[in-house]
Amino acid sequence: MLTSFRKVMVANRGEIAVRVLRACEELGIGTVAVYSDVDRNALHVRYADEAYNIGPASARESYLRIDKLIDVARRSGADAIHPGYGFLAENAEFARACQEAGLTFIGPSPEAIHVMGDKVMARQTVQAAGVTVVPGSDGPVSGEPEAIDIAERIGLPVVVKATAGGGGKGMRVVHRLDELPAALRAAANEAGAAFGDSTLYLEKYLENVRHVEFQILADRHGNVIHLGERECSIQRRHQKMLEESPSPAMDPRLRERMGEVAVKAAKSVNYENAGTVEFLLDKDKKFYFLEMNTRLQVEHPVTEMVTGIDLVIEQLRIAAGRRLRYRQRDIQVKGCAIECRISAEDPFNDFLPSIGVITNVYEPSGPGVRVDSAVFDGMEVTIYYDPMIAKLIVWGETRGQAILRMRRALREFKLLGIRTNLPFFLRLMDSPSFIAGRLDTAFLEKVPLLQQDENSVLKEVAAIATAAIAHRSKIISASRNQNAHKTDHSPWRTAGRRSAMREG
Amino acid sequence: MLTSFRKVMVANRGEIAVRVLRACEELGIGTVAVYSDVDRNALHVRYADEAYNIGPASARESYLRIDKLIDVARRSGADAIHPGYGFLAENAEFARACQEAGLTFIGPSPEAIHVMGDKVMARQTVQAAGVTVVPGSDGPVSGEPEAIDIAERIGLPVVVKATAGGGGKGMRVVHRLDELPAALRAAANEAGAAFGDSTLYLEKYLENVRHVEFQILADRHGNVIHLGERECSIQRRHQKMLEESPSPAMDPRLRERMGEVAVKAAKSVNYENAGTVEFLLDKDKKFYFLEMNTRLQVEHPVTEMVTGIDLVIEQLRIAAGRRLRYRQRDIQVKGCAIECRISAEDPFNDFLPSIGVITNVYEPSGPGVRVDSAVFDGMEVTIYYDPMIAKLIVWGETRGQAILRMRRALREFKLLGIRTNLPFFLRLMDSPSFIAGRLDTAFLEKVPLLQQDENSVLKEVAAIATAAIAHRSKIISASRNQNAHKTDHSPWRTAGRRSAMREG
Amino acid sequence: MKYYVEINDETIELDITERGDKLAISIGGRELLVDVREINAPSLYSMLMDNQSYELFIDAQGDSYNVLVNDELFRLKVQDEWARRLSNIQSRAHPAEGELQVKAPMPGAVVAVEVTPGETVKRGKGLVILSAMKMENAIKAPRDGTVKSVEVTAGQTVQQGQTLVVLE
Amino acid sequence: MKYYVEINDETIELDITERGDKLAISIGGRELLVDVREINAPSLYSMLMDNQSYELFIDAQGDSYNVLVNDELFRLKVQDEWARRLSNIQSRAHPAEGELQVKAPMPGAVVAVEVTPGETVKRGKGLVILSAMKMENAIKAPRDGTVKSVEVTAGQTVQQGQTLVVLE
Repeated sequence: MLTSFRKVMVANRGEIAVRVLRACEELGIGTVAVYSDVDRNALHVRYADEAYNIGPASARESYLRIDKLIDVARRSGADAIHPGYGFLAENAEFARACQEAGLTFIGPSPEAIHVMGDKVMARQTVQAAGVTVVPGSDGPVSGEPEAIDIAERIGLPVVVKATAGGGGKGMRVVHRLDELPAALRAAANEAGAAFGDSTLYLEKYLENVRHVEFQILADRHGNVIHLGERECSIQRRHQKMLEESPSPAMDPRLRERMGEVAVKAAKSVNYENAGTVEFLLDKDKKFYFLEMNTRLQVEHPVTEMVTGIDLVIEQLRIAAGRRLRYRQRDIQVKGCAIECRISAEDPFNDFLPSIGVITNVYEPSGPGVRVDSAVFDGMEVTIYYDPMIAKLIVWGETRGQAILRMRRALREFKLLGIRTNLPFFLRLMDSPSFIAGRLDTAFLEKVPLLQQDENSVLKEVAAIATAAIAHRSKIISASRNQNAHKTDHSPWRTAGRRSAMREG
Repeated sequence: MLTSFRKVMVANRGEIAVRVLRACEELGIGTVAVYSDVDRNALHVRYADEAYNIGPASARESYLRIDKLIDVARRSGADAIHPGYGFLAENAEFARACQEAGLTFIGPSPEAIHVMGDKVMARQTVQAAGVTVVPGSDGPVSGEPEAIDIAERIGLPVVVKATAGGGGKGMRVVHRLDELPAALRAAANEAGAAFGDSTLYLEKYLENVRHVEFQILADRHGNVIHLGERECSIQRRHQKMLEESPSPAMDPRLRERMGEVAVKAAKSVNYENAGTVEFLLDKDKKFYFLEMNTRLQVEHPVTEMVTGIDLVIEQLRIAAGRRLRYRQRDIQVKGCAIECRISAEDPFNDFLPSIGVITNVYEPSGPGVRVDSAVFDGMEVTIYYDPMIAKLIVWGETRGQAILRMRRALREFKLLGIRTNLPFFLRLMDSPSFIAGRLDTAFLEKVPLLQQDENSVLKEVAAIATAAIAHRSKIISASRNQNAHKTDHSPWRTAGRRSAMREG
Repeated sequence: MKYYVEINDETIELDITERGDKLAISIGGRELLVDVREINAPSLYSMLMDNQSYELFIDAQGDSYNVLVNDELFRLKVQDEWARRLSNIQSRAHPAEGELQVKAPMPGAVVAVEVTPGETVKRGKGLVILSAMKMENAIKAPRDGTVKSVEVTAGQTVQQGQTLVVLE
Repeated sequence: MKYYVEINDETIELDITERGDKLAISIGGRELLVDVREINAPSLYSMLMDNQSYELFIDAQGDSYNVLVNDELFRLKVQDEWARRLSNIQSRAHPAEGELQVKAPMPGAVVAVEVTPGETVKRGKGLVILSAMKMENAIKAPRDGTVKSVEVTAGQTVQQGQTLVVLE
């Protein structure tokens, strides 16, 4: 049995590729990156020991090409593949292809991925193991009449979901029965286009609930533990935007109960490696299994910050066949961690993606701050991949300190050249409901963060600064026309330097 | 009694000014920065709520001008001043001037600063309290004959030190008696020039010892605790370069004994606020008081990383009159933290300072990494201030993990435009003696890190890359001459983009 | 020199005088000493205004500016006295109405067209769904109007700035 | 095209051919496929050499380069065939010996002068102590020689590049 890998290939890009490469580097494991044509200069390419081109920008022709990935792994002599999240991370076929090529897939078995990836099969499997799921259809719904029957049985509102689903795609909330037929058609179309599978099922749409998920670690020797929970109720269009650990709604007894159920769900598919069991938690502390993600989550750092455990290092150890280093009683949650997903999206323009070159990056740091990012000066944000470009994570002794720290870190974070959702998070940190921890999955629909009154002091500051700049550039362009040959420096800097020299 | 400040002025610059501003920001305290003419664009100026010019670049005319600082504090309505480290941080006169102006000095009383600042008086005071000091003269040495007597009594080698000393200035190691007169003259001259006080004393020069210091927190109500130790044996010319916590030489019993003595030393001057008691520790676990630093240390972050306690926040609470939140038994050291002091110095050229504009900065981040820095793209490193521009701190579950993590963080850290000591630290992380924790204060004299054999693979890589670049720039300049009007972009980038487009 | 800043529906009048390497700015009867520096191109500025320190991101497009300070974005227009007089004359000559081309804010693929020519639309009505970066985004009507023409069809890829729909 | 890289006392011969947007480089009988990109001016480069990934800092001064890769610094010189032939001719005409001006590597204040004219010095002997950035730094003899003249005195401030001592 292996105790460690010699060389790991990372079948991903962006911050998660860098995150995995960092862990390998810290373990002294050799690294292989893959890149599409537009990613030649990307951080993960420069970070790895080796890097291989796998084709055009479009993910379908590069990062999703199982054949090319297996080929690179073979040519480079890698003995394992880490899939990151997204792309092929929850693709059972990819896990099986690795197995067949004699490569270790750093994740669970193809069977576990397959069962948990089919949301209906997952519900049936964990139910059989005694786990309570969100009320809904027992299996796929065959057509309109059956869907109407089920909706009447479980009660409105309901949510139509794709069995192959994920990321909010192929999902429709239905509040009135007469909306159901249209919702079924729309969801089926979307699911077909996104997953090549338009099978649907129904769940009761629970309101005033929190999204609370448990981090699982499981080794090959039957040891399964959980590392506490993450609260992920801050979502926009069913996409998580902010996560924290612990959940403000948690108490030790509830954590123990939910953790036990999460472990049970993982064991029902003989789970191995890191995984996440998602629940909806209502006000009465009743909780319902939603789904299991059979991979590293985007939001894994908040768990790392409160437990001190490096999840990627544990993934690598587990995949190499080693036993878990921790027992359940070793896991202690200390303080509070929060993560914001920083995206190239304009919060003042309906969160439209913002593309372009990031000319300068200033990442926050200092006590209790971590940034997982693949951004660098001169990086181009293209239309080809996910707009999330960095994750900002903070730790504080208390949730209050963590919020204040996040606020100061958000203020420090500067990305020049594109629009980002940083101002959105700044406002969220000032929201009394958020500060009080009164969260549910509809939080962002109910709390109008971006429509608050404008600050008259800042308005005046903006007016004064802009007038000053307009004035300066007029003066400068006038003097430039007179002295065009004298300098090719920015007159701004020259002005600053000159005055420093004079006064000094 | 106050429970918090309304507005704090930071009488400093660089990374420590930013560090203190961050803590104030996290407590919701208003902030005032001061800046010399060359620091107008500095990070601390932009970070604070308010910023005031205090004169020319030379510290004597700006950051050391007590009158100007008190004046800014009054004009801005600040109610407290944080001195950082260096500049006026251990100046009793400044602490007294604050008091007289009705401002809280965030640090100990002028009396404690005065006693601990006079190294002879400090030795006498802690000795009276039962603390063992490094063997040496009882008081200042009056002249050559007395010095020779003392050197013969305590035995060679000895070290001549300035009573007003600090930072390795006015310090000479003497191995033979006939070197003593010249050493006395040189040390007196240096001390006179540096501190305006040429009084000297003698200490035995202990060899094969570690520099181990204890972090103290003391409130106004008589509570004094320690937060464990830091090992600072990696020094060059008596300047610390790397610090870690815990010390590889420490065990719980020794920590308890040394901690108790450190608390005793602090109590001997009714110490209040954060301070550090420095010891020399020999191979037989005997330890000797060296001096007490009555301020925040450069290396305070390693203590923060292993205890989870934010020392600057505690300083602010203590100065506002609040009781310590922690008792000695609450303090737990978890894992291991290491700090490297990143300086604008060329390790391949005898650590000569390197000045110039830092065009691009890439600071490392990710799990367990913290950077305390005031560096930004476009920052100019001048001759006026300390060459230390950033501190890189990592945390690991074990010392081994921390070293591996430091190695990967050092590799990630890029500062374009100047030379830095980053390559020195990379080699240190590969040193078997360092990895084994076999440290003493002469480590860097004994381990020749920069004279190792060159790596023939890297040599070939350097040759190939440079030839390729020379080739490309020749091709480019040729085509530029032909097409001068067609583009003003960097042909490098254009080449990259073009090929991406073509292949994409 | 006098400047007029249009911000939302308000016009702020300022008077700027050079004062050494700083600027003295009169606004609403007060005088402020302002020290503005460009920290990094293209858009990061530091301003000390009577010693109050602000960082701002400012993007200019002609005399229009997007200004981000803390978590607030302002869209504003700066004109000096001369430019203002000129534009007052022009705006009387060319009243601001008529055709409006709604353009793609980024490159992407058209997922769906949600209006037809002749349809009257309210401000905020979705016109076209564009897909880019894994996300679908509704391109909305910036004002009330009638759809004069639809310039794209579902499935088509479009460049940034390409006209999608013309309103009138 | 042939290139000669002088690195320490060795000369490495390379042959470079354009291969699409990459370079085929022959060295010591092997051929490597090299893809070099400038990541950020002035000095950060990424090189993929037969898929091995390296980051390098490269500063050029004429045909001399300082190259930092990982923790190793190399000082090297690159010449193409033509430049090499030219410099071989020149170096035969002007043998490399004689006077050497030792210059200040940075601005600072002269704390002490440690040699006098006529004194013979070994390589590494401290000539002048310069103070800058709170630190004192010994400026050392870069080779054996005799002090011809001392151009500065203690207490004086000097500019970067100013001659401190002349050796012969």
